[in-house]
Amino acid sequence: MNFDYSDDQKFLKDEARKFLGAHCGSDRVRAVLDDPATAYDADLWKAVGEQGWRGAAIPEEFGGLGLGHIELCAIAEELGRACAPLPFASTVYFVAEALMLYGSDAQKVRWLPRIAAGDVIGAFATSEGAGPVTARSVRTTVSGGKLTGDKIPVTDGDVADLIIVLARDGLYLVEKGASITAEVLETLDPTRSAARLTFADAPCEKLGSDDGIAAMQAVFDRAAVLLAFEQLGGADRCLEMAKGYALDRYAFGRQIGGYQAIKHKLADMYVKNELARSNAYYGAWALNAGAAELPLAAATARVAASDAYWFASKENIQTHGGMGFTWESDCHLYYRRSRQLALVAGSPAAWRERLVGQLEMRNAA
Amino acid sequence: MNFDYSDDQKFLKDEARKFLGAHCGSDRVRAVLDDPATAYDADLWKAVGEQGWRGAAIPEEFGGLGLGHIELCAIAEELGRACAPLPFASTVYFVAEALMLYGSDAQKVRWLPRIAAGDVIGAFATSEGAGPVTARSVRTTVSGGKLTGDKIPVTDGDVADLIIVLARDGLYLVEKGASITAEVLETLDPTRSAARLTFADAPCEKLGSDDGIAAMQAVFDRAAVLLAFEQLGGADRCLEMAKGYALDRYAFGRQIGGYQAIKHKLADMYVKNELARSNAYYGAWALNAGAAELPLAAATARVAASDAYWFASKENIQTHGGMGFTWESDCHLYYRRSRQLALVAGSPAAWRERLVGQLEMRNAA
Amino acid sequence: MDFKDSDAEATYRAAARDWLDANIAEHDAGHYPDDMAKAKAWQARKAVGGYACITWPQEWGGGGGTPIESVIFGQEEARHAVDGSYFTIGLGMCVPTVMAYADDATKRRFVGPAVRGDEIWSQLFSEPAGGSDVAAIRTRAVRDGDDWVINGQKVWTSGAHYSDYGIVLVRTNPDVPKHQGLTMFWLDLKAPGIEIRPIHQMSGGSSFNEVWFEDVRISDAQRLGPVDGGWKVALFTLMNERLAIGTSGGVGPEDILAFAAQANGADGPLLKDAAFRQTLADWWVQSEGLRNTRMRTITALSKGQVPGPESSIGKIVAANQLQAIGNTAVEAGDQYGIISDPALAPLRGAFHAATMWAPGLRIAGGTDEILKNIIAERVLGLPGEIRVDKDQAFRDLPVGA
Amino acid sequence: MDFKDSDAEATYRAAARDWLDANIAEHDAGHYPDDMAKAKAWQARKAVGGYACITWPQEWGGGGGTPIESVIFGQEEARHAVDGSYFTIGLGMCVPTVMAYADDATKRRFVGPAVRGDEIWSQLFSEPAGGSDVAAIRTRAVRDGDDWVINGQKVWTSGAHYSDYGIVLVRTNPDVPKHQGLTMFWLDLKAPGIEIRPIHQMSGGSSFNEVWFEDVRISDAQRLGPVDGGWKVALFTLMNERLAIGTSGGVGPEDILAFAAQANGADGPLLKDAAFRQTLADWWVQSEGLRNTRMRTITALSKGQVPGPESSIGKIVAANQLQAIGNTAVEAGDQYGIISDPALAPLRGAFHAATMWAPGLRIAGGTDEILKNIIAERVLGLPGEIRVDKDQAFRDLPVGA
Repeated sequence: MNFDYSDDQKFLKDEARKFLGAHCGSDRVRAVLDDPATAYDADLWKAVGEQGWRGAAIPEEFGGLGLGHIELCAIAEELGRACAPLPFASTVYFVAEALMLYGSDAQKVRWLPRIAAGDVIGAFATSEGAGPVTARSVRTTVSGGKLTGDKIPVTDGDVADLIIVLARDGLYLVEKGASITAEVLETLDPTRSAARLTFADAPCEKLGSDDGIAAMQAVFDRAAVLLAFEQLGGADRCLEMAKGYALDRYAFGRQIGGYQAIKHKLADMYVKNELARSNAYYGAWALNAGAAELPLAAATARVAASDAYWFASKENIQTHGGMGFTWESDCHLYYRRSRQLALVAGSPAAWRERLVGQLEMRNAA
Repeated sequence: MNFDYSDDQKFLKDEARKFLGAHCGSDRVRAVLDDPATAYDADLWKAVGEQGWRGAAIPEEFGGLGLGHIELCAIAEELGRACAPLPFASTVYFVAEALMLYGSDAQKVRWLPRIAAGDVIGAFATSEGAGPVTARSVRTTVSGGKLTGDKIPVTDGDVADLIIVLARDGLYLVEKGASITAEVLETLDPTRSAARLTFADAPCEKLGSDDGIAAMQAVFDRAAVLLAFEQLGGADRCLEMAKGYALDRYAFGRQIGGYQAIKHKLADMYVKNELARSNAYYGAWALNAGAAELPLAAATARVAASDAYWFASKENIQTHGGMGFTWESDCHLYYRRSRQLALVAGSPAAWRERLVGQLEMRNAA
Repeated sequence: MDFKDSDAEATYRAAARDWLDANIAEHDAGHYPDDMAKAKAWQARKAVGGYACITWPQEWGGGGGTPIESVIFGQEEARHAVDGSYFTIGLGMCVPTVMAYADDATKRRFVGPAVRGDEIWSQLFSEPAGGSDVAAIRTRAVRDGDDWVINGQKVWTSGAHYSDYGIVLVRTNPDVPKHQGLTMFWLDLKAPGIEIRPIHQMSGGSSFNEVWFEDVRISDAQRLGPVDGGWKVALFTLMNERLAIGTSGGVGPEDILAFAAQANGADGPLLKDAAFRQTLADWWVQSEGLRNTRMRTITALSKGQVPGPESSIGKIVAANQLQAIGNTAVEAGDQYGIISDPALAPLRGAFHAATMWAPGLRIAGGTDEILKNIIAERVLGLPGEIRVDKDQAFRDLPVGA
Repeated sequence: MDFKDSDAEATYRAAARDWLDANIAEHDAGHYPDDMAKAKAWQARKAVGGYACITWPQEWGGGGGTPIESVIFGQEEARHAVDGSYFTIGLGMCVPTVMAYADDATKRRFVGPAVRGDEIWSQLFSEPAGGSDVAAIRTRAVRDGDDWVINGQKVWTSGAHYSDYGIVLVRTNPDVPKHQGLTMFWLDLKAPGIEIRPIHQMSGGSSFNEVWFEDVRISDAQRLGPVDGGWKVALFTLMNERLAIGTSGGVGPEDILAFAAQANGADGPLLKDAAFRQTLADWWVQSEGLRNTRMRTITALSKGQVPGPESSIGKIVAANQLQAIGNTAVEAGDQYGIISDPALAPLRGAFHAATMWAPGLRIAGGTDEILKNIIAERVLGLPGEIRVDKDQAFRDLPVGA
């Protein structure tokens, strides 16, 4: 038994941290934040591509590194920690995973190597408006190989080359093209791009089975584990920032970190982060091992990580006091990202509901 | 506008506190706690009767003092503070209120003076098992003037002279008698008595309309406000105990009340108690004024008071540390009572649900 | 427990209502949160009617009324969409300090124009190194003949960019313990050497400013209270702050109730979701609790009592609730919830704005943690924090990196 | 991240399982929480098999195994209903301290019988005046020739009423700061002058005791560590406490899940109530988080690392969850929820018992507040509390009323 990263994985993770430390300082995140015309950091995206991270979990036969999902989790943790302004999740956790799960050999051969090589940005388009995505909420249809519908929001939809779209009768691959209109959306996290995509008879290709909702959920389960590591990385960074400030800042002649209100706030953060880490590890095991426990483990990891990141990001601001409320402080980058990550694969409430549903199914079995 | 007790009411309240200070120390509460054969403190019940408190809100024409419900609220607050081991709530908040609300003149003339005089203990029997009381959960029936059913738990059911029973087609008055079997129940709060009552063709008399659930709820609304004051009194006493201990107890050479963890815990208690007090006052106004806002105000008061008392009673134990966990400490008397009061008119969750239902009705109107 | 006005109160309310009906119409009703000219005109009109600074003596331009009359007028005025927030700090905190500590000539010069809304005042206490620790002030004033020369920086100064005057707390003696070396002055915010820079908040806007002092010269006649006796003056100002605290603004239970009635849950409207209902009930209970607590405060005011630090509970509860309500509505949107565009987000983005603003509300005017300390110490009588800085000279105190 | 045993681990597990199957059957399986004789017999049998104190050297009666083997055996043993709680404190904390600080003769006398379950040990540190503040010990030991004479009172002593021996921390010098005047001894709990009185808990039972010392005479040979050097010995003991911390016992998410599937809500089974489901999910996430954190701890153990104060998180989370789960199930009963009679209450009253026991669990072995301090200071490196008692003589420290 070894419930930890292996030494090789730790090395990879350390290298990723060093790389992002050098290439993804908060100035880079802010550059995307401050410029509404910039969807992501293109230079960083290219540099990350050169590291091969996008293909970490893609088999070598499809152009990836074939390392496995634990390695991808390690990378995700560091990307989350750096608050990287990249379409990494859309491309790798959603689209590449969907292709590996449901793609025909031809589809895999066509797309996975290009994703691994960095030539393709992906997006996963499921929502059509406010509220959870359900069989009833999906109005997008396919007729004669053409897809028509209105998806909002689609994370990275404005910059995506390949969009996997949920229609009434399944998932479809749609390539960027003239039959798609993109409208960029104003969101709580401008460091990540989102768009409304309107498809008007867009040429498409079926991906997997006719049960689109089930397929979407299977992709979400996989993405949830990977997102949980991004959330965990972000939450850990918030704790680190809060701790640093609590040691540096003096009030009434003492470090504020010496006051129990701050000490216990940070202890609460630590507890939530450690529970989230442990649950994320279990999710990583389930994902990597292809275990039947994945849906329950993914829900557990996602709920824990969403809770930890929300708490850490908001109490990090509180620990910083007035300074934490300024634009110039990095605190709000993490607060914003915590909202983006908590919602991009469905809300925490929806995942809690799914978690209990899984327990019911397990007990009924 | 005067959103406070009047000077007369304050005087009454002060007198009640003095009286209970002299006649209802924790030794009296413990005497009931420690003796399973004792349902309530009979001497105190008699003494309280001599104060006329049971008739505070009963009109003079029916033998009461005719003071009003604000005065009864003031008394309730002190009874809660003293953790009084008495069938006061059952008799006064439930049964007398039900009679005043639904009784015929004959029923009022017959029973209210005897309640005010202290000759009668009442009980309000609605529950027939685990879970909220609903139209579906009631199986008790009346046929030919005889009531048959199984009520569990009935607070003070073992010592009641007059029981108001919820049957399928309304509320009924049932007098103590041979057709009723009482089995005393073991509960979380042995300072308050509860029983399972089995009615086998018990002679009964209809009270009010055929809509028993609506009538029960109307009684609960009135009782909820009065119970909120008992809860508030208990919660305030817990804060006082916690504060006293925090000032007396030293750890690491300092009063534990000087540590922020304790300071903020007690500040949180104070905030909850003050919100509960303000909401209880509003409920008292609605009850006393016969305002249409009563159902919403009662739900608001009850939820706030249940929350405040639970928090205060459990964190009072925590503040006391190991000492608070001993039988000899009074902390657990309040912890137990907080559970009894939170459930006796339906659970906090049920009241939250009712509160939102009231908001929906208000908005639909 | 009675919500009804007394006869005198009812008479006052009726008169106020009549006056408002007559004057609001003329004045141009409607919502104008960012129109200072209209706000000033309305304040001037109120002064004429005796409704500006209702509790102040008439000789100073006030209404000579009671606290409860002030509350009644406030309730009636709130039925119309007028914005008095430009004057809250000046009339609630600064000018009362001037009235208490300045000489007659100064009072005659400033009080009237402030009451009439002609001149707006700011309070300049906070500094980068002293947020919660207000007395940790480093801005220096050095005596030069009959003048003082000020250098340093203030921060979190609400409304400095549109204010005319301010009261400023500065350090005049760094060689004594920190509370003993402070002095209060009033000053002209247009004076040479003062630079006002807006602070860009994480929520996007700029309600607050940094104010920089570079060799700002003021007369000793502008001093409020004794040299090195400013802390007592500041406490007087801050005591008035508590009375000036209003509601949080932003979204509340009623807003999310209305939203939930039409928002999609997984299985019908969000309002039918039992989990949402439980949470909504708790918010309602909190909000009603605060509303009813204000009723109790007004009752105390009407009896001539001065509300104490109890009112600190309001902001703790309201700010945390604002953050929870904002975020709950955001999360209720599921994926869509991330969209903050007012054209697409519910209630024109108000829940999203609340999510971004609430972190500031939990800090401004006393953090959650400071307010709990105030309740614990001043209401409950628990021991104060151990003060390592009490007896040391200010210049010897440890400071952060 | 791998849950699979290594080959060596799998072999060990198979052997342990075979041994358990063979020996449990003979021993009399089944639940016997209050049968000390059976518990002792089982401990003796484990000692013969090399499964008592698996990580201890074989020369001291241990198994000479690895921490991971100890965990594996624990997992396998947990599949059978045996109760080792009588030995937890002795073998987890007291005897290791004896092994570290006593002379060879003493070790030879006591270690073997303890491993075999013949003799049970208690730890006597806590006092009425020193709960969280362990070092605030007032029980005095005064030197008398080759002996010491002990007077005072200990409290919260688990299992003292069935124990044979104990280690006791006493004050030998009140004239120096409090951590410097303590000394540790082992002693016979049957010695004259020792009186053991059970503490009646609010939950009804009596797991703990008060232990009174009246002129209890012990030999200086029973001293563990230097005179006035007992605090360092106590820290050694307490470090082992962390490793001995188990799960909370009591009810957990699985229990309330099973309960909710059949409990009445207002509108069908409680498990179908959306509000309950949200809360249940959070409990599940916490419990799984703790379970998986233990996996990480075991991994660290298996690599030869010593788990640090991180393990403090377990009790904070578990104790508060226990209180919440207990009370939620109680409240779910609505009026009926008050009934605690095991014949009527769900799960034979386990939720009610949890509600009454959890307040104690939040205090025993370090309160929530102390554990958060430990995390903040020892894990996160935040400053310690200001210690007014550090440099004062113990006898001059302020004490409560």
